[in-house]
Amino acid sequence: MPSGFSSFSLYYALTDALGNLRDNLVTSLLSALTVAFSLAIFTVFLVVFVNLNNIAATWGERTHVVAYVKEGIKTGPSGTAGWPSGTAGGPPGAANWTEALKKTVEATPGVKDVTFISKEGALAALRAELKGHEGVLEGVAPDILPASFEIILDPSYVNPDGVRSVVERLRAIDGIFAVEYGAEWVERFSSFMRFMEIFTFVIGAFLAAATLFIISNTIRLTVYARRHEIEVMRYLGASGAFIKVPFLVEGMASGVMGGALSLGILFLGRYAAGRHIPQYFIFIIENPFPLWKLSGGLMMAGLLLGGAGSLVSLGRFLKV
Amino acid sequence: MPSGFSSFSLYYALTDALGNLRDNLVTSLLSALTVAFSLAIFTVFLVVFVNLNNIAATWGERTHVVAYVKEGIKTGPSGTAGWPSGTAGGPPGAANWTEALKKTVEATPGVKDVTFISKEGALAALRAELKGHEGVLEGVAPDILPASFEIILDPSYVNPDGVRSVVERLRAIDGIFAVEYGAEWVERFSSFMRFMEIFTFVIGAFLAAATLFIISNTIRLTVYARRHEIEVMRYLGASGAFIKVPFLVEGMASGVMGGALSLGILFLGRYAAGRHIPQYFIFIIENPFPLWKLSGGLMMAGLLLGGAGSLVSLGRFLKV
Amino acid sequence: MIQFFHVHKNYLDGVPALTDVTLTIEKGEFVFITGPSGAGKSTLLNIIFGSEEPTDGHILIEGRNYLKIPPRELPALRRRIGFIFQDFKLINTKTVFENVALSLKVMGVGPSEARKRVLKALSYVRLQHRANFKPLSLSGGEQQRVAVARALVKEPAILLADEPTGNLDPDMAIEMMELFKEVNSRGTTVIVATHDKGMIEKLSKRTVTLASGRLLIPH
Amino acid sequence: MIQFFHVHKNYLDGVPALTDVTLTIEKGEFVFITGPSGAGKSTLLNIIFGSEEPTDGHILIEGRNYLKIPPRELPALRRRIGFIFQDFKLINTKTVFENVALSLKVMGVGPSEARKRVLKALSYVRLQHRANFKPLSLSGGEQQRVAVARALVKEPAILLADEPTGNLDPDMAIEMMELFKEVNSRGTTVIVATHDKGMIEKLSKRTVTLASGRLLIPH
Ligand SMILES: Nc1ncnc2c1ncn2[C@@H]1O[C@H](COP(=O)(O)OP(=O)(O)OP(=O)(O)O)[C@@H](O)[C@H]1O
Ligand SMILES: Nc1ncnc2c1ncn2[C@@H]1O[C@H](COP(=O)(O)OP(=O)(O)OP(=O)(O)O)[C@@H](O)[C@H]1O
Ligand SMILES: [Mg+2]
Ligand SMILES: [Mg+2]
Repeated sequence: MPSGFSSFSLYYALTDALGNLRDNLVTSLLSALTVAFSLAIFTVFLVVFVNLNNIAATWGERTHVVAYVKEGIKTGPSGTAGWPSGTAGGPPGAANWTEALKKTVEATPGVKDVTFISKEGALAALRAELKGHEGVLEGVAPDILPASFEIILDPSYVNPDGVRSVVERLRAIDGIFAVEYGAEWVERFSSFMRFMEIFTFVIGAFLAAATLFIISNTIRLTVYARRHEIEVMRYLGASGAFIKVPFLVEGMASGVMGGALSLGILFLGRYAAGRHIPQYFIFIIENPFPLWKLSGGLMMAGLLLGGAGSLVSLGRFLKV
Repeated sequence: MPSGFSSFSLYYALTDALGNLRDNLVTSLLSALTVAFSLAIFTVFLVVFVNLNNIAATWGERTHVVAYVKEGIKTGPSGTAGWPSGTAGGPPGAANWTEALKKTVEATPGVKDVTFISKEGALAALRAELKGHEGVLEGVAPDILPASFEIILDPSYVNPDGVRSVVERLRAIDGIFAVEYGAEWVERFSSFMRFMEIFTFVIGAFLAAATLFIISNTIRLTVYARRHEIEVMRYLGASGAFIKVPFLVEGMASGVMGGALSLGILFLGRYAAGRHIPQYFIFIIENPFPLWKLSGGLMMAGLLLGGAGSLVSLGRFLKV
Repeated sequence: MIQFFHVHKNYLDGVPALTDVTLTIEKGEFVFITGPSGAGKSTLLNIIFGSEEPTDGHILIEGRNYLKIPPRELPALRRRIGFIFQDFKLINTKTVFENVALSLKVMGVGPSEARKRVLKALSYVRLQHRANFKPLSLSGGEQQRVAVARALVKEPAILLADEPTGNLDPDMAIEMMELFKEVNSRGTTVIVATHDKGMIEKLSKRTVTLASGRLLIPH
Repeated sequence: MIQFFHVHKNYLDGVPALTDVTLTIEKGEFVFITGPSGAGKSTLLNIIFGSEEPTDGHILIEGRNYLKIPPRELPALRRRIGFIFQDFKLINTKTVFENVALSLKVMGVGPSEARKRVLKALSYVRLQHRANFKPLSLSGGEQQRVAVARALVKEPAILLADEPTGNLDPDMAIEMMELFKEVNSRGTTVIVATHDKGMIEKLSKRTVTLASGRLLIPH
């Protein structure tokens, strides 16, 4: 018989692992539950942060840039009455010119969406704002406010540099006389996004470290409780692999079990929370991942954590 | 010698506990670290949520209620020029009347702060809003907009019922002709606050359960690893207390140690995060508690968790 | 006085370890219990010690119905019994001194008196020089003698010894038996389970023989 | 052939357990090692087994320098040695059958052959009826016999037995010794550490006596 690891040994190691799992059912279950809770905490964090990141990303769409259209040039006979108020301002020729300008604006890199606000539209908006005191606007010329384009930026441009580059390009367009944007908002938003990234990373790393520590500590204690058994196996001439494999398999099995349990905990928690949290905010605990990815990921994480935890914990018992 | 628990026994139990702590230093340290990480996770959650709750509370101040002052009655000669624009509208008598009205508004339950906006002030605000197109307002009578009170509510009134009650009371005041408020905002804000409360509670309860579980499991494994020792003590005729006290003391000691360590982990984490998170958002991980409360709380939590964990874990080994 | 009336013991697995044992051991007696491996000697001692309950029968110890004693009184009772376990049952994380001292600590004996008594007990079993060793760095016979010291140090009313010389050389075994005789002469009831026929013959004390759980020579 | 040349062993605590031991045990020999408690018998066996290293001296086993064997080859070597430990070293969470089978599993013996051999070994030590018991529900002597079965089942090249009859009645002890003689007659080198003078006399085999770590009657 060679000193290596025969196929029978492997067979034994595997059946042993299952036997151990049965024998140490309580302990295995407890470490599985520890894995489950640790993974569940981690996942809750992940879910909340992914969701916050997602809304944060949609906030980017609020970054309006307003480009004002130059007065009098080719916008048709201004100051003359007769155009039906409420329709886009200007005769067909002017409309075509506006269309062309809109196309140019839309073609600017970083621009995602463009809405044209005519002079009449601008005035109507003001009138709405003065609700109850529309008197102020009596006799005011309908073209006293300029026409404009409201521009929504591509999310990737919602940062100080990106916005500035778009604004520069818009300013260079013939027919645009002024560009306004919320510089402060952009500044804040982009630093918030940076914060979210770092916060997620820091908290995530911290939780991962804590989880790994807790799991490997749990397994270390399990192994410690069975140090006598390990010693006996070594005395019987078992190779390192023969001793390690059952613990490894056991660790991985309770890790996978933990992953599956964490899924259960998460769904129970989601259900319980769903009954109390207003519908309006439920999105924050909504699972943003495909189910197979979530469950697969959790079980794989449990497997790796359990396996790695076993190997690390076994190290010190296998010397000499 | 009585069968009870003599003073010598107690002395022994305590010195034993310290001896055990020394003997099982590695295990004790590992459970202390487990406690530390669990408490640190919990505290990070708590801090972030307390801080979010705090800003959410300040958002409450944005819930403006605007009460418009009745036209023409006792506000002095309106429509006549000559009053210096920019000063609160009306002759001394009118000012006194406004002061009195303001006092009445301020005295309304739920009102925290009141700012008077004169007719001229309202017009100036509109003018500022129309920046670049002030022409619209040319020749407009300075009193075309009504004077008003901008009211900030007491935070405890920032919910649909609270706001409604304040609005009712304001409407009943003689001299107020209309009250406006952001009903939708109030609705959303109060449901957000409710969400925050429940979310904090649910996540907090979950984390507390997970922490308690992990700690009691760690201690259970520690006790399991020493079941032989416990058996021997019972065979020597040790009373339940004699056996329990050392474990209890040991559990509490490593719990307190864990509490202290978690403080270290938190400050290190705070320092590391502080170097990466933009200054603007640092508030979210800023410790909102007095230091003595935080450290005292963590150590007390460690003590209780360690003690409770030991007692629970010992239970099954002390039967018969 | 320890009295067994028709005591039966079947373990959970259905193994009958003791069958219809009726036996009286007087206060201050010295009794050997012998019989082949698996005869029920340890079971008998464990029942006297209260760590096993008989399946059937009655036991009186000093006139009290032993089986009716509430569990909370068991510790106090055990403090009056010294037990030399067949597998020693030493605590491997404590030193020899601490192991022996533990049985006095449990009784609430003060530190300085305990120290004196522990050192004396260790000198009786010739292990003063091993006081600060942990059990796993002792030879088998040394461990067994620590177990002897731990049982004797408390000056028990009853001494139960389960194969106390299995790991000792003949000279040391005789020395231990002399110790037991001395303890017995000071009033302690001594019950020794042993295979050592030479020892039994040498001491010529009353001997109870078990075979497959039955008393062979009842007294 | 096992050869010791001026072997010394001092434990970390400074206790000299073996002093200048020079000794040759031929392949296929049957040797008793005797001496008082703490003389160094177990230490000698542990050194042969490779679980303790000598402080000084040289050891040749089958001509190989034993102390130069790399640690990764130790398991293979141990699979050729059967060791009956003084404290049995059974795994309490496994049944008797599993405990005995483990030493075959480790060698990679197939399940069905292992089963046959385990049952045979258990019948040799008269424990077939305890195959599915866990060690803690066995009597002391029964546990010791499980340890004997576990060492014999692998048909070792070398059998080390440390006080293998300490918990056995004389008849059973003789039966075990007959087993050892039979194993020895099939070529196994047998080294038995024991206090049992009667046994040593009865078997009249070569006897090595240790006293305080020194050889008393060198051969
Ligand atoms: N791990 C150890 N650390 C320190 N000292 C030890 C250790 N193991 C044994 N000893 C000491 O070495 C000496 C020899 O021990 P050993 O176990 O070899 O004796 P032995 O002849 O087997 O005795 P016994 O018949 O009692 O089993 C003893 O004095 C013992 O205290
Ligand atoms: N906990 C237990 N569960 C099941 N059976 C047991 C248990 N303890 C002992 N037995 C069985 O009861 C019988 C008597 O055991 P006991 O330990 O009393 O024997 P003993 O006379 O002390 O033997 P030895 O001389 O070998 O120590 C044995 O057959 C043993 O297998
Ligand atoms: Mg017995
Ligand atoms: Mg020995």
